[in-house]
Amino acid sequence: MTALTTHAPILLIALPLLGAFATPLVGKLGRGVRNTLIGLIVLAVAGLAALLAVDVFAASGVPTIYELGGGTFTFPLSGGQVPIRILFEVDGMSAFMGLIAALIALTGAFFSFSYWKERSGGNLYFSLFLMLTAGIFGMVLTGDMFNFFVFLEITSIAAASLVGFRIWRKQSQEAGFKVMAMYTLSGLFVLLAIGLLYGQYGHLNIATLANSIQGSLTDMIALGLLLTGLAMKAGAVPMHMWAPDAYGEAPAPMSAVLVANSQASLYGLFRILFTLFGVTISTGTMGWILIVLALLTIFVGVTMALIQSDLKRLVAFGAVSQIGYMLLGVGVGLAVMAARPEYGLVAMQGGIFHMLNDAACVGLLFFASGAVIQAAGTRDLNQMGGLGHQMKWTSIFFAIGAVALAGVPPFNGFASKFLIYEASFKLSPFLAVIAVLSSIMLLAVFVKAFQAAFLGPRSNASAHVSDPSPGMMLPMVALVLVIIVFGLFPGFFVDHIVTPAAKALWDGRDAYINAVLGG
Amino acid sequence: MNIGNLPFVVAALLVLFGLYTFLFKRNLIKLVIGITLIETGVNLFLVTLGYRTNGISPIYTFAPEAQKMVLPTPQALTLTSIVIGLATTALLLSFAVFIHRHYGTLDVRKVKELKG
Amino acid sequence: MKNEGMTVIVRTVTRFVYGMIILFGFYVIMHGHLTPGGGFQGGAVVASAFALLLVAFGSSGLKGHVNLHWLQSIEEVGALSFLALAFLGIGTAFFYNLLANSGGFLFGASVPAGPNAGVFAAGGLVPLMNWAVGLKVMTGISAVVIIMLIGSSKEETE
Amino acid sequence: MRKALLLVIFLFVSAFLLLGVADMRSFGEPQIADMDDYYVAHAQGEVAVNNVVTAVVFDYRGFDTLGEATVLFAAVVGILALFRKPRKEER
Amino acid sequence: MRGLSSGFGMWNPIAWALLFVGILVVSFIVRSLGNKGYKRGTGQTKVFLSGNDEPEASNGLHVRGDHLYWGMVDGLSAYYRRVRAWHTGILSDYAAWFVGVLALVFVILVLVR
Repeated sequence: MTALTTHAPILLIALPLLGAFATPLVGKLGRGVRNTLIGLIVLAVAGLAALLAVDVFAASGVPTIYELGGGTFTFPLSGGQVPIRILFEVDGMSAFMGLIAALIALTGAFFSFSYWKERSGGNLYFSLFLMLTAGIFGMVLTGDMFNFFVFLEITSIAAASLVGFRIWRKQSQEAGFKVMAMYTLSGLFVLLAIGLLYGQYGHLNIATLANSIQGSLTDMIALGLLLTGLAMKAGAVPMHMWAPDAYGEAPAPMSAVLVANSQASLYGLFRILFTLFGVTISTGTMGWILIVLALLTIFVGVTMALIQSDLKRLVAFGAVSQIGYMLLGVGVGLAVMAARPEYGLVAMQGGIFHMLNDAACVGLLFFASGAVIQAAGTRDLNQMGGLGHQMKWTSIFFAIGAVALAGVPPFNGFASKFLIYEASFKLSPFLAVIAVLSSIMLLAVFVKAFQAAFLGPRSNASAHVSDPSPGMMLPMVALVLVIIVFGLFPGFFVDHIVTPAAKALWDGRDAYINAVLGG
Repeated sequence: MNIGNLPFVVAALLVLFGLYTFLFKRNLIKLVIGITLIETGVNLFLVTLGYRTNGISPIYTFAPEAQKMVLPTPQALTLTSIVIGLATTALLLSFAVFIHRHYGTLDVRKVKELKG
Repeated sequence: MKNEGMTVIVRTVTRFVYGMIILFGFYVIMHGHLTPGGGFQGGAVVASAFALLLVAFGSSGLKGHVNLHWLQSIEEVGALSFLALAFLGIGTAFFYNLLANSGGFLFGASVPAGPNAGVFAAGGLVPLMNWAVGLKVMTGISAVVIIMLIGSSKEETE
Repeated sequence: MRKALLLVIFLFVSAFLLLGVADMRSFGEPQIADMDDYYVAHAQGEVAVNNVVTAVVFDYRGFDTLGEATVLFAAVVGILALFRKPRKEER
Repeated sequence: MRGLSSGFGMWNPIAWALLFVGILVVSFIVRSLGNKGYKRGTGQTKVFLSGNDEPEASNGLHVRGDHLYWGMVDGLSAYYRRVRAWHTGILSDYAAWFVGVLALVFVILVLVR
C-alpha cells in the first residue's frame, strides 16, 4: 500500500500512457476487450488519484516529492546539492486538480463507450483520449518547467486531433486547425519563456527557479509570455475565440475533457504566479490583470452564449464564461495577497472550489447535450422541440446541470459562487455586481436552451427519440450525484479538499521550495 | 544590454519573423510555415543558451583532453522540442489538406464557418 | 497529376543510396550512447530513406510493398517497449537505470572517467531505449509521410 | 487601418521581446550551470555513457523523452484518424 | 452539518432546505384555507386567454430557440453588433488578439511593474 502511494504520481501518468499505446493493438482483439482494458485503467487512475489526494491532504501542507529515475538524492536536499532529475512535486493544489481530472476521465470514458459505439475509429479515439488524460495529469503533477511544456504539447496535439475527429464535418476540420495553431502558438511562447528562465538561472525545476528568481526585466518578459500563453490555453477573453470552436466541435465527452484541459492550463498559470514568481512580482498588478481578464471572460462568454442557436456552441460559451469565475476568485486572492486580509483566502477557496464544480456541471451539460444531439439528429436549437416528452431523464439532468452551473441554491455552483461573490464584493462591489448579473444571465441562457430543446408540444420529429442507453445514463447519474453531494455538504468539502489546495497557493510557496531544497 | 548576446537577438528575430508571417499572411500553408519559423527560432534560442565560449560538444568519445564542454541540457531540450515541432507541423498540414478538401480554398479569411 | 515518381536518374540514384541511408540510420541508433546521435536522430534518418523512396517512385510505386498496419503496429511495439523499459526500474523509481554499471551481460560495463575510445557494452538501459525510440520514430515518421502522401494523392485523383 | 494598428502592436511586442532577450547574460558565459556541470561530471560514472546528451535525454530527463515519444505517437494517431475511412452513415 | 462561512456571510444548505420545507408547508396551509368551491373538469380549470379558446397543441405553438429573448437582444443590439463583428472566425484575428494582450501585459509588467 505504501509503495502504491509512493508511486501514485507516476502511475497516474504511466497507466493512461500504457493504455494509449496498447489500445490500437488491443482494439484488434475486439471492442469488448478494449473497453475492459480502458475501463480498468480509468478506474485504477481514479483510485490512485483519490489515494494520492488523501495522502497529500493528510501531510498538512508538505508537498510529496517523486524523483524520476531516482536513487541519487534524498529529499529535501542538503549542502549545495541541486535537483538534477525531473521531479514530481504534488502539493494540495496538484492533488485537487488530479481529482478533477480523474472525475472527468472516469465519466468521460464510460460515456464514450456507448457514445462512440456506432462510429468509426474507436481505437484511435480512445487512444487519443487516454493521451489527453495522461497529459492533463502530467501538467498538474509535474514540478519541472520543461516537463510541463512537454505535457502541454501532448494535450495540445491529442485535443486538436479529437476536435477534428468528425472528419465528415467541415467545421470540425476548421476548428481542429484553429485549435492546433493557437495551442502551438501558446506552447511555443511558453517554451520561449522557459528558455529565458533557464538562460538566467540554469535550472528547470520550479522550486529551484522560484528560490533564485530575481524579477529582472528578462524575468518580466518571461512572465508576460507565460501568463499570456497559458491564459490563452485556458480560454480567457479576448483570447477565447478558439474555445467555443473546440468545445463545440469535439465529440461531447471530449468537450468535457477539453474543459478539464483548460483548467489544467489555468492551474499552470496559478502555479507560475503564486509559486514560481510569488512575492518577487507586484502581486497587486498581476491580480488586477487576472481580474480584468476574468470580468471580460464572464461577461462576453455569457452574452455570446445567449445568442447561439447551436446547442453545443451555447454550452461551450457557457463553459468559457465559467473560466472567468475561477480567474476572478484567484485574481482577487492575488490582488490582496500583499496585505493578506481574511477574504483573500476566501476568494481563492471560491475560485478553486468552482473548478471542481464547473468540471462536474459542464461535464454533465456536455454529456446531456451530446445525448440530445445524437437523439434529435440536429444541433440547431431552432429545429428541436418537445424532446422532454420522450427524454425525461436527460432533460432532468440537463436542468440540474444548468441550474447548478448558474449558481442556483442549493446546488454546488452556488456554494462556490457564494464565496466568490462575497470576497470580490469586499474588494470592490463592482466585481460582485458583474459576477451576479452574469450568473443570472447564464441561467437565462440555459432556460433558453432547455425551453427550445425539451419543452414544447410533441412533434413528429421528436416522437421516436428516447433516453440514451444505460451506458450513457450512468456517467450522467454519477455527475448528478457529485453535484448534489457537493451542494448539500459544501462545508465539509471546502474544509477537507479545497482549503488545502487554496492554502498551497496562498502561503505554500516556502513549503514548496523547502520540500526540494531544504529549509 | 551588451553586444555579446547578439545570437539571442538573432534567435528572437527569427521568432518575430515567424509571428509576422502568422499574423499577416493569408494562405494556411504560409501560416504553418510561420509556426515552423517560430519553432526554429525557439530551438535556436535554446541551443544558443547552452554555448560556453570555446567549449566542445559534451561527448567523451575521443574528446580532446581537459576541455570545457558546452551545456548538455539545452541540446536535450532542443531535441525534444524538434520532435514536438515535427508532430505539430504534420498535424497542422493534415488539417490543411482536409480544409482544402472541404472548403476548396486555403485562404484564411474564407475559412470562417465558425463565427459569432 | 498522377503520382508516378521522378525521372530515371533520380530512381537509379535512389536505388543505389537508400540502403546506405538506412544502414547509416541504424548505425546512428546503435552508437547513440557513444557518438553524436541516438534513437531520434537515427530513426529520422531511416525515415528519410522511406521518404526518398516515396518521392522517387511515387505513391503508386509503393503499393504492395508497405503495409500501413504493420508500420503502425511496430510503432506501438516500440512505444510500449520504451514504456516497459522505463517501468523496469520501478523498484527504485520510474526510469531508474538499473542495468547501468551492474557489470551484467546487457550493457552493464562501466566507463573510464574522462575522454576515452568508448565502451560499447555500457550504458544500461540507454542503448535499449535508443533502439525502442529509434524503432518508434522511424516507423512513426514513415507512417506520417505515407499516410499524408496517399491521403492527399487520393484527393487529386478523385 | 486595422492592419496598421496590428503592425504597431506587433512592433511593440517585438521591441519588448528583443529588449528582454538583449538584457540577458552575455552569450557564451552561463552564470549558473551547476545542473549542467553535474551532468558533464557524472554522466560517465552514473549512467556509464560517453555521450552526455544521450545521458540527459534517456536517463536524467528520460521522462521528457517519453513525453516526446507520446507526442509523436499522438500525431501519428491523429493523422491516422483524420485520414481514416468514415462509415457510410457518417458521411 | 456546518455550512460555509465567508467572514461576513454564511451559507448552509441544510438550513436552507429546512426553510424551504417550512415555506412549502406554510404555503400548503394557506392553500388549504382557500375557496372550497373548486371543481376539476369544469370550466373552472380552463386556461383563460382573454376569453379566447385555447389553441390546439401544434408545432407552431412552440417558441423556437432564436425567438426567446429577442427583446433583450434587440435592446442590446448596439453591443451585440459589435461583439458579433468581433468574433470573425478568422484565425489571423485570433492570433492578433493574442499579440494584443501580450503587448498590454508587457507594458504593464515592464513599465508599471
